[in-house]
Order: sequence, then C-alpha cells, then structure tokens
Amino acid sequence: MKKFTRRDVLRTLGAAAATPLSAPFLNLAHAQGANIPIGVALPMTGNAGAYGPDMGEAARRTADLINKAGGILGGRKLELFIEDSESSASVAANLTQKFINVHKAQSLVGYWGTPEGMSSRPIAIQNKVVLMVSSAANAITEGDTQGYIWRFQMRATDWGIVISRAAERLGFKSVGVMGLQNAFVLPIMKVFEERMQAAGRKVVDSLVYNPEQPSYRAEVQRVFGKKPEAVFCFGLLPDFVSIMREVYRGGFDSKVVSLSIAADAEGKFIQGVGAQAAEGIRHFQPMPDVAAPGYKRFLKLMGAPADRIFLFPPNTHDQIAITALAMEKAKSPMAADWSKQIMAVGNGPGEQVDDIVEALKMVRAGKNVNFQGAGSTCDFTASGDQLGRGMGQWVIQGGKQVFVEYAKP
Amino acid sequence: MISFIILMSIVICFSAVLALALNFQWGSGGMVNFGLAGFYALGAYACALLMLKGGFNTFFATLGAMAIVAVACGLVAIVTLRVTEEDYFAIVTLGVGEMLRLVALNEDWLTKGALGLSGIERPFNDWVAPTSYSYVMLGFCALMVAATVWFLNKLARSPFGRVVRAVREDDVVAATLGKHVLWARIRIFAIGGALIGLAGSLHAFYYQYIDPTQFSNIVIAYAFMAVIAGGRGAYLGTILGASIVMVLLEGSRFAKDLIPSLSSDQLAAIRIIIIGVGLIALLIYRPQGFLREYRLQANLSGSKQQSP
Amino acid sequence: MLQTLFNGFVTGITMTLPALAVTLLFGVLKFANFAIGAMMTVAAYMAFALNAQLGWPLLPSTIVVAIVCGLLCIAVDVVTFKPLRDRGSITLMVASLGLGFVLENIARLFYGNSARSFAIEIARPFRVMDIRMNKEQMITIVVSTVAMLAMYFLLTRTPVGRAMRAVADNPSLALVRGIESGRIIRWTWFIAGVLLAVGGVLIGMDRAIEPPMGSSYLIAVFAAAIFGGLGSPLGAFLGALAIGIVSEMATLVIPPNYRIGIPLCVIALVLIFRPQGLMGQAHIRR
Amino acid sequence: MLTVKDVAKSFGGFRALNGCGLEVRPGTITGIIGPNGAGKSTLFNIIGGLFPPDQGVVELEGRSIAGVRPDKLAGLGLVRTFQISRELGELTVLENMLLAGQGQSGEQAWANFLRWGLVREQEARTLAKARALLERVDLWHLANDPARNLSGGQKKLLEISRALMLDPKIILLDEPTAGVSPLMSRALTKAISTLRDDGITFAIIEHDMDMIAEICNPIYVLAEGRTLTSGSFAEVTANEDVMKAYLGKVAA
Repeated sequence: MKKFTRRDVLRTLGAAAATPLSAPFLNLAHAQGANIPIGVALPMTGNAGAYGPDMGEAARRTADLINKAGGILGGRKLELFIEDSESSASVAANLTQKFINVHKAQSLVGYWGTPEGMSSRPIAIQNKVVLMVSSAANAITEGDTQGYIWRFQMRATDWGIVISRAAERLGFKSVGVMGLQNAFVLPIMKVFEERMQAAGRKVVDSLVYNPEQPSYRAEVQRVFGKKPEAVFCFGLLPDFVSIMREVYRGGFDSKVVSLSIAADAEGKFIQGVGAQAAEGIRHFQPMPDVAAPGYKRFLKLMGAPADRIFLFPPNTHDQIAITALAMEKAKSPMAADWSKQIMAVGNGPGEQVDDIVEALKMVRAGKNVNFQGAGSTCDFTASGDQLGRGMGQWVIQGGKQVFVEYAKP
Repeated sequence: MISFIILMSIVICFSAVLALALNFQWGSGGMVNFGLAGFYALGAYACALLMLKGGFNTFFATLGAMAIVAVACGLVAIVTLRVTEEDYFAIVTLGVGEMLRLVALNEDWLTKGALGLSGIERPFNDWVAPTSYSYVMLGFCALMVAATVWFLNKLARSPFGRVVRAVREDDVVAATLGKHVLWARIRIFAIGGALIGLAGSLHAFYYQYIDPTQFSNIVIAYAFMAVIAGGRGAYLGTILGASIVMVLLEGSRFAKDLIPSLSSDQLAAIRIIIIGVGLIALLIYRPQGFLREYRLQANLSGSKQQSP
Repeated sequence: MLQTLFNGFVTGITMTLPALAVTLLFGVLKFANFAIGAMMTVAAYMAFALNAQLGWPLLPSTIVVAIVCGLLCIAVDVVTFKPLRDRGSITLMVASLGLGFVLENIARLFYGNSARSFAIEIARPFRVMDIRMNKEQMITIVVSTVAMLAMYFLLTRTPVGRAMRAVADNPSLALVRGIESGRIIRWTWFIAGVLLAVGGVLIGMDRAIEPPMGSSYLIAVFAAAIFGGLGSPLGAFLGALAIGIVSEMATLVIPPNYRIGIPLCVIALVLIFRPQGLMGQAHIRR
Repeated sequence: MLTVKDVAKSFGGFRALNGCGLEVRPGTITGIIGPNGAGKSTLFNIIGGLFPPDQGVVELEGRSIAGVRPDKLAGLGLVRTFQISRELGELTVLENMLLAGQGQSGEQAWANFLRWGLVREQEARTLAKARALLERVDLWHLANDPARNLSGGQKKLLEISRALMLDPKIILLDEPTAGVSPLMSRALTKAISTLRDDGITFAIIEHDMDMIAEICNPIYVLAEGRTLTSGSFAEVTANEDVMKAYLGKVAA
C-alpha cells in the first residue's frame, strides 16, 4: 500500500479547496457525450426488503432498452447506480449525497419508503436535482418543491378514499381502525375515518400502535373486543402477522381488511400465519392497470408470465422512462431544464404512446407525446403528485390471493 | 468524490461529538449510557423544534437543545443514583432512551410522529452560497469537535476531571476523601448530556430532516465501538475511533460489489455482527484502546515551591 | 375487564422464564445481562429450524434447543464474559450489549427480517367464565409453572442450587474464586440458557418470530426482575406477573403505545421506595 | 473524641454488631483487635458512614455522626483507610494525593474556565503539600506512576499519606500492615507514632500484635459483635475472656 506523504495530503486539500470554483465546469464537462448517471435507491433490507430486487431489475431492463435503441441526447447512454436504502432515512440521505456528489446524477429514482423520500427531499431541492419517489405520504410533495419532487404513487389520502368507498359498498355498519405509527398510514386512517363517518357508519375505535412491540394483545383486545363488523388494520408484515395470530386465537369474528404490503407481502403473510388465520382477509394496494397496454409491454420486458402482478417495479420503469423523455424533450441532462418538461411528456398534449423507444423517437422528431407508463398513465399535478393510478383489491381464500377488483380514486 | 468525502467527514464529525459525550460519561465517569440513541434523538428534536416552533435561530436552538438534554440526563441521574448503583442505572437509561424515542414517534402534535420534521434551518445558510455550503458545514462541525475535545481535555486536567475519574475508579474512596459522589455523577451525566445535545443539533442541521428511524439502537453500538477503539477517557482517540467506525460502515457500501453472493440484507447484518464482535474483542484484548487517558505528569526533579 | 386481567396474566407468565434467567444470572455473576433478549431470539429461530424446516414436533425441538442453548451459553461465557470477569459490572454490561447485537444479527443473517411462525396448528379459543383462552396460553402457563417448580427444587434440594443461592443471597460475599466457583458459574449459565430457550419458544408461540422479538421484552423483563428483587427467583416470578398484569390493565386508561412506560415507572418507583425490590434483601456492594 | 455506644447492625438475618462500644480519646492510638468475624470492619464502615447503624450512638466530638455521609465526615476531620488498599489504580500516585485536597475551586467544572487563575494558584498549593507528604514517605520518585503499579506496602503508605492531605483530626486505619513486608511494617509503625506525636488521633484495626503492643493504648477487644474488654496491652492479654474468644474461634 502506498504511503501518504504530507505533500499528497496537501495536494488533496488543495484540490478540495479548488472544487467549489470548478464545480460548474465539471458539470459542463459531463454534458459532453458522457454517460448519463441515474441514482437508484431501493429497499433491499428492512420491512420493504422484498420489493427492492424486482424494482432494480425493472430499472436495469428499462435502461438497457433505451441504451440499445441508441440512448438519448445524441447517443448518450443511461448509467444506473443501484444502492440499498435499508428502508432508513439517514442511509437514504447519505446515498442521495453520494449519487449527487460522486456520480453527478441529475435524476434520483426508487425511494420506496416515506423516510427515504423525506430525508432526501431537501437535498434534491438544494442541489436542483429531480427526485422521483414511490412513497405515498402526502408530505413528500407538500410545500415548495420547486418542481424537483415527483411522486410515482397514489397519495396516501387517495388510498383512504378508495378503501373507504369499497368499505361502504361492502356494507359494513360498524368498523374499528388500527394503524401502525407510520407516516403513510396515518393520512390513510384519517381520510378513511372521516369518510366512514360521513357515510353514517360507526367507527367504534381507532388506535395507533408502535412497531416492534412485545405483543399486540392489548390492542387487539381493545379494538376487536368492541365487536365491530370489520376491522381495518393498516400496518406492515411483522406487526400484522402477530396481530392476526392474536385475532384468530382470540376467537374474534370481525372481518379484517388490510394493505397488501402486510397481508400479502409476496406470499410471506400466509406463510407466516397459516391459511386458516388468513382466510377472508381483504387487502388493498395501489397497482398498475393490468389491462393497460403499457403494463402488458412491461411484462414482456421483464419476461414475466401474463398473469403476474408487479406492484412497484412498473413505477421504477416509468421513472426512468420519464427521465429519458424529459431530458430528450429539454435537450439537456440538467434537472433544472428537464424537470420543467416532465408534465409535458407525461400529461400531453400529444399522441398517447406506451413504448418508451417509440416515444423517444417521436420526441426527437419534435412531436408532442403523452407517455402512458407501465404503472400508471403518468399524468401529474403541478405539485408533483401522480394521477391515474388505481388500487387493487384482493381477498384471501383457501390460502390463495383472489383478485377482486381494480378501482381509481 | 471529493464532495462526498467532505460530506462523510461531516457525518464523522457529529458522530465524533456523540462518541465524545459517551466517552466523558462512560469512559471518564464510569456512567454507562444505554439510552444514548434516545438522548441523541431528544437533542435533535429539541434543536429542530426550538427553531420550527419556538422561532429561535440556529445558535440559540443549539444551546437550548444542549440545556434540555443536560437537564434530562441530570434528572435521570438524580432519580436513579440517589439510592442505588450502576446496574440499575444502565437499565433505567435504556428504558428512558426507549421512552424518548416513543414520544418522538407518537406525539404527532409536537414531533409529527413517524413523518418526521423537515425544513430544519442550518447555521450560516444565508451567508454562504449553496454550492460551497458543505465546506462551511464541515468547518463548523470540525470546529465543534475541536471545541469539544478542548473543553473535555481542559476538564480532564482540572481538579474536576480528577474527581470524575476517582468516582469511576472507586466511589467509596472518593466519598471518603470528601467528594460528594452523587453530585459529581449528576454533573458528569449532565455535561455529557449537553454534548449529546450538541451532537443531535449537528445531526439535525446536516440532514435537515429528522425522523424516529434515524435514532435506532445501532447508534449505541457505533458510539461504544468508537469509544472503546479510541480509548476510554482518551478524547483524541475517540475522534480516531469514530472515523474508523464510520469509514468501515460507509466503506462497506462501496465494497459491496466484492461479495456479490450476499444480499444487502445479510451484508447489513454482517456489518453489525462485525461491530459487535469488534466491541467484545477490543474489551478483552485491548481495553485501553489506541490512545491512553490523560494522566498528570509532574516535573519530579523541580524544586519545592512552597512548604505546606 | 376480566379478559384484560387474564391477558395480563398471560403476558406476565410469558415473561417469568426470562425474568428468572435474569435474576439468576445477576445473582451469581453480579451484572445485568443485556444479551438475554437476543439469546431468546436465537433460541426461537433454532426451534423454528427444527420444527418448521426439519419437520420435528415442537416439544422435542424445544428440548433439544434448550440443551443446546444451555451449552451455548456456557461457551459464550467462556469466550466473552470469562476474560472480563475481573473488570467490573459495567464492562460486562457493555460486552453483553455487543453480544446482543451479534446474536440478533446472526438470526437476521440466516432468516432475514420477515415474520415467521412455528409449524403448529393455531386454534380458535375456548371459553371459561366468558374469558377467552387458547391452547398456547395453557401450554405457556403449565410450562412456566413447571419450570418455576423445577427451579425451586433445584435451588433448595441440590448442592449446586444451594451453592448458587448462597452466592446470590450474600452479595457482600464476593464470588469465591477457584474450581467451585467455575462449576457454579457453568451451571448458572446452563440453567439460564435452558430458561431463555424455553422462554424464547413460548414467546415465539405467542407472536410472530422475527429478529427483534426477544429484545422487545428486555425492559419489561428487567423491570420484572428488579421489582421482584434482583437475585430472588420467587421475586422474579411474582414480578413478571405483576408487570404483565399492570401493563395490560394500564391500557384501559393510557394509550396502549406507551405500555413500555409502565415497566419503566415500576423501576423508578422501586428505586425510590424499595431499592431491594419486593422479595430481595437490602444489600451493600463491596 | 470519638464515642461509640451500643451499636448494633444486622445484614439479613446475620447480626454483625450487637452492643459494641468504644471511646477514642484525643492524641491516642486506639487499637481494635478481635478474631475474624468479630465485626471490626463493620464497625469502621458504620463510623465511616458507609451505612447507618440499626441502633446505638456514634459521636464525633460530641456530635452525632450516625448515618452521616462519608464526604461530610471528611469535612469534619475523620478519614479512614481500607483493609484491602483502595488506591485509585488508573490515577497516578500524585493524582491520588491531589484528589484528597480539600476546598478546591477547580472541582466546580465551570471554575476551570471562569476562574482559572484561582484554580491554578490552589493547584500549586495542593501540589506542594502533596509533594511534601510524598517525599516524607519516599514515594515522590513514583509520583507519575499509576497507583496500581505500587507494591502492597507502598499502597498502604499512599493511603495514609492521602488521608493526611485532608488535615484530619482522626484517622481510622483498617489493618495497615496486612500484606506488608516486615521491614515496611516497621516503617509504618514508626510513621504512625510520629504522626500521633504531631497531634493526629488514630483508631487502628490490626492483627499484628507487635505493632499493637508497641504503639496502641488503649486496646479494645471485639468478639461476636460486641466489645469484650478494653485496656492496655498487658491488661487485655491478661484477660481470660480474650484468650477464650481467640481460642474458641479456633476450636469451633
């Protein structure tokens, strides 16, 4: 190993001191023909660890597709930097710094959880870099985002709207609500309760519980003990498994409604509690419109069977596609320029296209496009929220997930 | 790359302040603090809330956070130590730390719960161009580390520092020699608390966003590792220890590609296992750490100055 | 109301075995072992491996795991705590904290973060006087009671037990060094390992098996042992029941997510009013 | 000067002291002897304020000190040493000495920053005093060594010197010659009698009968938690009960 001399150290320090001055020039240098870096922060660890790998695969295949078709901005290739966010706010913030400062990324995609999105948000805005999140909490796009923050997911309050509408149709007269203390669960609970009360249904009890509790006996006893017709339990996998064991062995008969990240979790839930205890649980999750041509195209890209339902990977695909389109449209890899074109390529006006390669060609030819993504129609509000994504509803029957319906807010 | 190293250095700096606080409480004073993560969270939240809700500027918010954590630590010491000894103290700190994190998680009206607090102002933000802010932040954090080390070293060399170490070595003897042990311990824990408050404030300034997940118990393992590696009671060593721990942690992120067969899940587990094993191994094989605690060295040959 | 009382009783009795282990370890070795939570987690995963993965019934799995855990604890002591024995309780506590991190993450390394359950049929409850009870709860009550009686027999009727009690009862008497003390320490670890393993399996039956399952009980278990008087087995038993019942009953008046505050308050009250705990004796160190 | 009357103390079911009493007059070296388990160290622990007696009177210069904290006692002029030397091993010999200095402003954390001139001046004075005491027992050349490196006898010397830093009126010595070489033991005996001549009062627990005989008067004999008898060395050794207490212990 090379020994560091004092001169080396001094030289490094000198370089460090010179960097702020040269930083703009470095970025300019980047603008000339080099690869276009994109930072991808995905949950490989922690409570969302199940989703990261597929999202990463979707990102890779989408980038390859674009690169094989000649890249963007006159032949420049997309280069992905995929990292594990560990479902943690501080790790994600450090990653974001690394993407921006080490890899000079102007587009940050992935960011599944709310903590990741929230902690990276100020960094992205400060550095004028686009951050595309997959998280639901309303707060992500609230306030002044200067057009740098874009959500590829339904807003949490919209989840509440869809779920409460379904609950009304299912005819529950009285409901209990329990939710994990979590940034995206609380707005869902709030909207859900308001809507249920407005519809004249009785909310017998509502409580928030902590993650990693020794047991959930007291919570289950309090809510289910009041014998509501149905209990809506918004949580994540580990707590929901403990809760359902308690419910089943406690002999409670209220119907249970939950979210798919808890009650499905790629099959881990039924594995965890067994088929009898899981029987009859309904669960909801924002999902792509599986009938849409964009989603079918995505399945082919992933090489997956036609009935496979990907929840989050289509969003990652769309994030990369929109990045590419907006850059091409703005003729610039700098986020300050292309962030202004996101709505133009996503919402239209223009011809509806669901093939990213085709769409890029059209943009290059100077035509307007209205990109239709795999996860949604990729329409946005000016504040950065996504429209046109719906929610799926499933029910567990005989140890199998049975799809019920797809609904938009 | 340079900018990233700068940013990592900032992280090292505020981790070092936290480790220094622990080194004062535990290394010098012998008061183990298993609630470190909770007190750290208290510092960060206090600083953020004083600014967001109290309208304080960054300077007074930091001072406020230091005072609040100092008082909290002092209270824990008073209630616990009035009657009993270190084993109970460790358990109580663990519980109080847990409780503080629960409050941060559950009191939505104050802390916005799991959503966390965002929009935290930073010191000197108005005077510095955003592109060069990280240098100013590093300078500021490094200054805080230097000030902390200077302060602690000055204390360690003072008669108070002697009492601190005496209380750690043998509280009964210290009492026999006329030292008020309980009062000394309260002060040790409170001064450490003030430094934890400082570390928490720097954390809040750096991330500009805080939420309860940032203050998990792993923080405790890292801080203990930094203190043990650096040397108990050796404050300069703590900076070295904190650097080693953070470089290992962040470096493993870069080195991930070397072992592709491991999932990130497993890698994260292995990292903590390494920290834990390292902690025990250092305790057994090198309890004195890399650097040694300050010891008074008098000039033995010099002439007598005054007769007693 | 009655149901909550019963729930509290079950919660309490689930904690008796770890509380016994804590009090026993503290009594003989004179330090608070923060690794017990992770030790239970590891035991639960070991039982899971035998039961769910190799298809053994749960009872033999538990017996095997209990013995293995007992031996493992002895090994852990030799590697970790023995070299530090002379360094005072704080060093030992810090080492146990590190050990806890290591053990919990070994479980995570092999099984990841997702929640798992033993391969046992979970059944609907039966009713006694309108209180819902279920089979696992009955098993927990029986096993814990049997373990308590076995402990009582062990501590009063066997030479090793009497020696352990002598050391635990007389804190001013520093642990006698020599062969005898080595044997007592090994037995203590073995018994604590068995208790923790069985406790871990019982907790795993009660809730989902996941890496933080054991550590989430840490504060409550310590509160139970302190409330009962550290070093007193009967105290640990009663303390666990009391903490369980009080924290479940408290959810009737306080928000359930602050339940963890109850054991903490109990510790604070004990420290202020009766530092030696319910059944403990006043003791003076050194 | 120091009066102990009818003191009793139990631990659990065990009665360590039961009706124990003694009187230490100013300027004496009062010896306390008795078989192992007689309660001698417990008595010192009670006088030294480690724990309060269950009942009985402990007075220093006519003022009750039962249950008074050790640090307060130090202020009243009472210091003790321990049977097994309790030097502060990680501190240097000199630091051990400086620690015992009284009324140091520098023990307030803030004073070191706000009144550093005063602190430095006091520190110099404390240092000079410590140096004088260490030179007297020939430990000055070891002043910078960690105290744990000292030999058994040197540790005892350090403990006594450290006690002297407090300018005490009375020092309780718990087996000062235990584990000390005969040569050092002689030196200790001499040092203690010199100090007595300087006006310091001593109470000594000791097994070394030569030392007791040489410097202690009066001598109290404790057995099974109570005071058996007291008097000069000759009186005490002539007492049959004393012989029985010692021999009885051996026989049992």
